Amino acid sequence: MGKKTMIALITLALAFVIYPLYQSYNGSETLKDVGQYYIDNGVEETGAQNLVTSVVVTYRGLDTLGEVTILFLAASVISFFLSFSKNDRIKSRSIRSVTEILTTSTQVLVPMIFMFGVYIFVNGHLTPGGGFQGGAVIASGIILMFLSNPRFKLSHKVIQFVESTSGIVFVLIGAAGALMMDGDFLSNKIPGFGFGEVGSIISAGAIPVIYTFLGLKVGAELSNVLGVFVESQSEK
Amino acid sequence: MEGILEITGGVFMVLGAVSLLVASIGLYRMPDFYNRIQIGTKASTFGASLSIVGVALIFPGWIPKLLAMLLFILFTNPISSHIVGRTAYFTNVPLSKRTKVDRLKEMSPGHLKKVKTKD
Amino acid sequence: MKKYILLFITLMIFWLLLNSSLSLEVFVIGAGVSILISLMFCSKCDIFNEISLTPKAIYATLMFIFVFLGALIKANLSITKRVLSPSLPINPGIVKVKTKLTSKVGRMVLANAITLTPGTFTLEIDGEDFFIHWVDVKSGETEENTKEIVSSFEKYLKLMYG
Amino acid sequence: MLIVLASVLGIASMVGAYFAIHSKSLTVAIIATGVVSLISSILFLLLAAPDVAMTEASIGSALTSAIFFLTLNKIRQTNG
Repeated sequence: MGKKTMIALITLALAFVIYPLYQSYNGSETLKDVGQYYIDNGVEETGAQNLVTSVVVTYRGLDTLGEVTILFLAASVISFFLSFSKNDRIKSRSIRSVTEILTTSTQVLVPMIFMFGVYIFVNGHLTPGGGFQGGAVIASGIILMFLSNPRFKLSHKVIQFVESTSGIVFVLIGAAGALMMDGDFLSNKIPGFGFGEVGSIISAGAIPVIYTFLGLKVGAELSNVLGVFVESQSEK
Repeated sequence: MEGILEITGGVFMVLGAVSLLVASIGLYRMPDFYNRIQIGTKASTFGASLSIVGVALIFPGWIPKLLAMLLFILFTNPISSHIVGRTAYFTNVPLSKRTKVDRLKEMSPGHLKKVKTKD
Repeated sequence: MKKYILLFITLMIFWLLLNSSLSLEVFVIGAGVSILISLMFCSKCDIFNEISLTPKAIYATLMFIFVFLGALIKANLSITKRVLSPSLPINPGIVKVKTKLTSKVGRMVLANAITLTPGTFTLEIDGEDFFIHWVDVKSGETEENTKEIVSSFEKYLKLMYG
Repeated sequence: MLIVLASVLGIASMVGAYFAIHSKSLTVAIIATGVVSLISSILFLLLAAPDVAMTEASIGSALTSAIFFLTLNKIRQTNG
């Protein structure tokens, strides 16, 4: 029996096993208790128009802190391993000259892309999006800068400063919530942060502030990964 | 009044879709990479713009965001296709046999100067 | 100084379009972010110095937009005709044209406009020479092609950016 | 109507995944992975999850492809 026949037989067998499962599956019509709670009380309790954000930043804020930590660890490990190859790096490399259209348009496009990233994370509590998405958009602006200028180098000092400062501020805001709201770590109801009307840009308490720092942190980490990759390139 | 706006918007969106359809037929029929990229850029930009105009007529509240989208598409699409086409030419993607003239070949190779990055 | 202000205005317009709101908070936050971004990037945004905002330039901009939209529609009709006719009537080729524009923005806008209109597409820029892939080449002469492809846009771009 | 669109997109992403696995050239494979993430971001949008769709579009098709290309370049240099 050929390999292909075996594969076909295994696929058929799998289909026989899975089809009954698919047949008897019916999706849940009602939400689980937790989901229903978020929908009923989310807007009232957090003031955020975008329910996803209120879950990500407030109700499950601790998980978000974990996610950011994982991203930080990934970025650190990548830069750690790629720094091994730095020794055999050639001091200069030659690249085909960049087209004039790209260098000209980058001067307009990169600020616009950064603005768009900032828009996404500042409006995270109103429209879809938030810190992670905005950070990724900012990192894609950095790709454009690398493409348009072969001599471009990320300043590691700036990246590290932005990254660590925003991480610290994120935790500090969470701790402030814990101190002022009797034990609610990462609560968004902190006195001093604006609680405007639901749907306006200054609303939802600490959520926009947290998302801003989250966006800066994610953007800095992803840019750092890219920068380390580009720096480790060499052409012989 | 609202009905008229919605119908015009629908007409614009259908025109955009037709333009995208023509683009895909063109992608299939054209003989080489450079002609394909021609069709790709133009018709997709035009189709996307028409669809955006259609949406703007149906939902007037979204006009500012749609305007930003339209400007971004009109600005970035030609740049990306210029870069893709240029890279294709300099990595020796062949031109079709029907090509009449190639003035770029006459250029001295000196303009492809390489840039040294200092460390 | 001029370039900072122009980049700031561009970013601010973009921000207001995205937010589609004119409330005070949106305005203040946008202004703050725009100032920060313009300070961050304006060491390298010299192209904004080339933009002039005289009435003549604004008139030229409006005219350019009209000419460009007309050319865009014409381009798409002719391309549609070519694609759908059974014999596929194309004469592709790469031609050379010359431009008198010296400003970087003007050249970029010209290249983008060429890419978006009748069967033409900018392949390479080298000094004053533009190398253009054309679906319907009539001759290899630089002067004729310049007249046909470039001059209708160049007239207005010359006024806009010098 | 929606289910037809979703099925077409699903089939398209399966074709993309096939190319990503079986194509001879690694460049084509990387582009195919980018296409798969782009299509899945549209599918997320159809499933009413715009947040996830935005993340998928920017990270999956832009950043990951860029990093894959950089890695490919690096591998080619070391292997000559």
